[in-house]
Amino acid sequence: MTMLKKLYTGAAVLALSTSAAVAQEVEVLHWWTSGGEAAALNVLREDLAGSGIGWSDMPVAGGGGSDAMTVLRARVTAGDPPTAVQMLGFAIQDWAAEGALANLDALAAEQGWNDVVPAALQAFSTYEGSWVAAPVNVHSTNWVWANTALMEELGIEQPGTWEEFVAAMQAAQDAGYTALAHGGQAWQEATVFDSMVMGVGGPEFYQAAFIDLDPEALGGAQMVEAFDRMTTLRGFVDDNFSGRDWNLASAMVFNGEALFQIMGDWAKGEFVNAGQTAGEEFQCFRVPGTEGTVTFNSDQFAMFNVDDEAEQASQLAMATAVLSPEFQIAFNVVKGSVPARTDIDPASFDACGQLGMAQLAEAGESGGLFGSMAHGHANPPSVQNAMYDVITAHFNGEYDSAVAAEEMVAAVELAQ
Amino acid sequence: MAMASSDNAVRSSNFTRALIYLVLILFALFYLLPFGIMLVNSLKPLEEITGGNMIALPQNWTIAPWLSAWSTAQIGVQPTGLRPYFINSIVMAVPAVAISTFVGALNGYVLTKWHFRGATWIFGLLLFSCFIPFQIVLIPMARILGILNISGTAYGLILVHVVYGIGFSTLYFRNYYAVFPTELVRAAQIDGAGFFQIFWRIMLPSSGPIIAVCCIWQFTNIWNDFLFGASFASGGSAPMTVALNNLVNSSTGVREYNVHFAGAIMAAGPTLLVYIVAGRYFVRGLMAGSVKG
Amino acid sequence: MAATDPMLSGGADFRTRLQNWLPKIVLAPSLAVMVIFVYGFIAFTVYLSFTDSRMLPSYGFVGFENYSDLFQIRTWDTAVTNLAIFASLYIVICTIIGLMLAILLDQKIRGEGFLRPIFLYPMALSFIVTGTAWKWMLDPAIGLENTMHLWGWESFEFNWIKDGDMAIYTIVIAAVWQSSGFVMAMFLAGLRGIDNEILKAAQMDGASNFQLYRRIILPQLRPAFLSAFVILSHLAIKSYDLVIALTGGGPGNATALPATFMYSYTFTRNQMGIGASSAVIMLMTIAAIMVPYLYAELREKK
Amino acid sequence: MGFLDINNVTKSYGSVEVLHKVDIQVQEGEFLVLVGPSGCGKSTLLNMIAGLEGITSGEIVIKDRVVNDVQPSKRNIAMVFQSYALYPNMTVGQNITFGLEMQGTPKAERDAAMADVAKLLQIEDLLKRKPGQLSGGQRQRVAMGRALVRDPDVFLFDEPLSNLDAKLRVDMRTEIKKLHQKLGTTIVYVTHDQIEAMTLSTRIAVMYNGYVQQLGTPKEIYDNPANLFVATFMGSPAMNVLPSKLVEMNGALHAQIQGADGQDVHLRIEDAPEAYRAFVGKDVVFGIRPEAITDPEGADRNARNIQALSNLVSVTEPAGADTFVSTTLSGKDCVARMRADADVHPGRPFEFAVNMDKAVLFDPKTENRIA
Repeated sequence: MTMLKKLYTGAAVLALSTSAAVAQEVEVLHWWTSGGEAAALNVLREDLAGSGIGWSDMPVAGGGGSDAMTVLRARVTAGDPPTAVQMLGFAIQDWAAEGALANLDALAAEQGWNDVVPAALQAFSTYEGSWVAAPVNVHSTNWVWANTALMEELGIEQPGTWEEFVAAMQAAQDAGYTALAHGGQAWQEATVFDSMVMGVGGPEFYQAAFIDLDPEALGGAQMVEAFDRMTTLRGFVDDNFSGRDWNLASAMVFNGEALFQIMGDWAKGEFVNAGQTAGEEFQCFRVPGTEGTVTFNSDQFAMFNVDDEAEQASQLAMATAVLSPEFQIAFNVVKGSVPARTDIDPASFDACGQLGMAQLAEAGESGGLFGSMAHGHANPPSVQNAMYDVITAHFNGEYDSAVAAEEMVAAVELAQ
Repeated sequence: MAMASSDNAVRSSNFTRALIYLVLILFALFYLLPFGIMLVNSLKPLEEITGGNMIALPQNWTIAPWLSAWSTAQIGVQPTGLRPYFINSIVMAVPAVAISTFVGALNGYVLTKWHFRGATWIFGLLLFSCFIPFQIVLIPMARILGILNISGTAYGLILVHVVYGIGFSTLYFRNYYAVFPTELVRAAQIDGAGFFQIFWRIMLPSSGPIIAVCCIWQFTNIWNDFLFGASFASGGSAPMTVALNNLVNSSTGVREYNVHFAGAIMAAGPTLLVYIVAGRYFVRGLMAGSVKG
Repeated sequence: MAATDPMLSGGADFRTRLQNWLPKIVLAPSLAVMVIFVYGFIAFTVYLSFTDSRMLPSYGFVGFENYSDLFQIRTWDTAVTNLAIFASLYIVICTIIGLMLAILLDQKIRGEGFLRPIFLYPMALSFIVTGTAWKWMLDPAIGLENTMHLWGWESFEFNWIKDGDMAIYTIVIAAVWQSSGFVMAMFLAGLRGIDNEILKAAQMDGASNFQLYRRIILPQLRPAFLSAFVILSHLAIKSYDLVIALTGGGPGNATALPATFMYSYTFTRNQMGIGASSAVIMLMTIAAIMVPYLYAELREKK
Repeated sequence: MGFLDINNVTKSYGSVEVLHKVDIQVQEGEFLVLVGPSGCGKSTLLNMIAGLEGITSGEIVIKDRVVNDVQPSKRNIAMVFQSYALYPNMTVGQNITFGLEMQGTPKAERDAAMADVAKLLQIEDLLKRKPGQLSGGQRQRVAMGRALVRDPDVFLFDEPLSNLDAKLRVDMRTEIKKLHQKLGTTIVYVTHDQIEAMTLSTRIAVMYNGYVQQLGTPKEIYDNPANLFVATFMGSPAMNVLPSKLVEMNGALHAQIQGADGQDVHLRIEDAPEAYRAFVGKDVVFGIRPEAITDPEGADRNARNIQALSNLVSVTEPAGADTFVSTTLSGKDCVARMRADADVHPGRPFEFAVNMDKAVLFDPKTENRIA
């Protein structure tokens, strides 16, 4: 492995020494190509342009970033990595372990990142104690999005417990609505499952099952119960859910066809785009049972090793810009997520955003902030996808809950 | 070899003929359906799409989605539309098609007209390369492009497409030249023409149909490639398919289906054009060799 | 078939010898490129399949562990079964439709020049282009089912893409849509190449149209059948973007194919060793089909 | 030493030898025809002379120069191919001058040479056309023009007439012969058609199975075939070959054959060569050409030994100038060639006149002529 590392770095030096002759520029690999996201990213681009740094854009959309990661591997193997890459969770750790990422410690110390970024987030931004990535945002995934008008029509209060949640959905179904808008894609099912595991067993169980990968937790009674809850939810989903994109599920909620959607905070953008306002036409609340905890994922810009000094300088400039309050606000307001810094003034955010920020800070302090399994912040991709296989197979009726829990143990073992 | 041989001896009654036309038209509709949906919906405003029937004609015709997809849609951080990527694709596809076709022609010429011991084996080796799944070549290919120092450039992408195009282009030309009269080559040899003179003066001028087939095939494959384009082109030089994917597969935000469809048709434009314009040469070229196996 | 053979050498002058070597020199770069970029890479993949590679290639030897893991993964079973279903249906249906259209088009059809490109054009489009349209058509809520309902056929049901047991057949439909026109072109070319006198002779012999096709014409299309089979089987084994565009492998993993499996394990799941071992199995399958074909084809040519 | 020497040339593909020690010397101005059934090696030999195929062993010498390792274009030869091999993308004029162009002849000279040849072959008005627009005979002329324009030492023809219809073939045959007489060039001509071979050649090499069976003038080949193969291959209708026995009766040798009713028929042989002695009392093959069996009136006046043979006529085939009459001898169909007005009827016995001067005997074991 070290041999390989040297090879790659060697090639990188070679490649970069030829390309650095071009003006100062950052090449950014990302998958934020939708209108809002790209516009937000443009804030970053203009910021850098102000300091004379060019922006070479390299968007690769699709597969929730997996296509971009494939491209990244090709680029690194070619010895020509992009300067900065949008990354999630464990990918940062994996690349840092390969020795491919630059050390940002000096900048972090200068700007006091340690004090403003929550510790649970830092776990992903640092490798062996050194900063290697600049966090952009924190998405929390255990949200329920609800149609206010429908709740009023059905006489539903915000549910506080699992039972109330089920009762509310039952009411909606009885009234002929789709109770739960859901898109049948593996990652969406896993997103829901995150909250079920957290709701059933709380932080300890979540830690044991998803982070420590303890076989007893994975195959235990609580896991079976979490799967049972998935079965329950399956009963509230319409027939046509398979393969549906999440934003179409969101549309079902804001169009008044469906009552709830369990989805990360990026769903908010859809509601806002549809001209709705948080707290008025639609509501957000934590998935019942997971209050006080936040399962999150965080987009970060990892900086790749470069030897050219000018290039390093532009990396540092980019990292600075990413963590600047202006960009954190501009980006996160659009994206629906909350800033990666806890010292940002919430005034520019809407109701759900402010709620999210407060809860994030709270969970950060109480130890209730956990990386989301569904979004690659709890375990490595091999394990994560092995879990996907089981969860989605169970949700599609291939396993009953007990078998699913057993399969979970087997699949995780095979993937490790 | 000419189309005139369609003077088929098979006769049929009027009823059968009506039935034949019916079947053919039904299939034509089946083939046209997906494209029709794309076309119809690319000319509708977004509200009509989200509310209405997918194959209903637009109530308010609009070309705004087309304009947007071409020049203002958000592909990356800047609203450039597909236009710059269109040019990238052409810059990449034209040389790649030309080179792979030319190399295939030379190979086919050598393999059929200058047969030597082991030539059949070499052809077998070349041919098997058509069947390699491209996913497995990504990592080692990236490494080699890095060593050659053309990673992330159009040259790199052209090289990749040429390399994996040679198998098919050689197959086409070999089969075509296999039935090309060897006596012509012999006559030219006696006339004093050398290896390359025979190729330029005798073989190539008679290779029209198969050049058409090979170019159509290569152009379609190279233009439509996504995997290599995404992996081996850096942002600014990304081909059309990568840009289209970025347009269509963006993760959040309102899905502007009409713009997506307009962009998709644009991305498909050149290959469609090639098939429609050169399609008749396709059957002719296939007849002239490649299906004779 | 040899125009010359290389036995002219010995005392020949330099130019003559150069002429004799030229064909080999011309072929050499292609051969070198193939040896590196195809066979070298295949060897590399085979090697990786015996290593503990995860995110990037690594060279710790683990023997057959990846293979034994591979065969324990349920998705791999699904992928292989799916490929068997998909490939056989795809090849058979494409061949039947392609042959039928070719025969029908060969009946001196008015407007052939108009119909032919319509049958052929799907081959020009990638599924990145048509994926969304296909998803729409297959989706019961917006697609065919909904349209039929709007047109008053309330009981019409077409929801295969949502059904784990049926979804693979929707992949077949889309794949057939894309390639059957191409197969048609190959058969059409084959039909046009048949000597008309043979057909006239057969009619003199009193053969009915059906007999004419079954006994006289189809047997002569053997090369076209073979070419179609080879091209279709390689397309089937390489099918990737079609699945990604239509179902993303879902519902669940119901439409996974070996190509999507390999991509997922190699690039998404960071289990490059297992990905490589699945690639090796795929390559072996391809070789099992192709090598006998190539052998037979090339030996005949001598 | 000839003008074109083929000295002990063999050709092998791998371990298979397809030409065995071919040895032919061609004199300047000679018209040599290589004739034989397909697969006999005649085209391979021609290609070796042309330099299109390598020589496994032996030498080919043109004008005292060993050309084994000389490029086809440097051998100063020209070739006319069976399919004419006209370059489809060039006009007739370009086709004719392509060789000169390749040799770097200046344009003016090329045009002059082309004009001469076009005049000679009467194809002046075709020069601007493409080969696809020409008839078979015109293509044939162009192909010859392409060869002529180069003024080569040796012309090679590879079955040049086989793609023409019967009438054209005869016309072109005459034309080739005229050209040869006019220009006096050395020609090696491959054909499977023995009539072409007979009519055109000054010498014929009959080939079979990779061996030259016989090399000689048309008359030698026709009258004194070296073996059964040459005897039956050359001539149309073919020579009658009948199982027979050589017997001595009344102090003279006789060929004993069986008539249609199974009766023995004895045909006396005069001036028998010494070699016949060794075969007395043994089986031989009796060979007689159809034109040597006639009606008595039609028999050759100069013949010294005409034997009468009475036998049943099975079929008569009037062919205009001649009538072919079949009769069964030694259990085989035997064809006689008679005048058109011969009074012969199927199903009736007839008195045949056999010109024994023309009769030849073969050893049934070696199939060689006994001489």
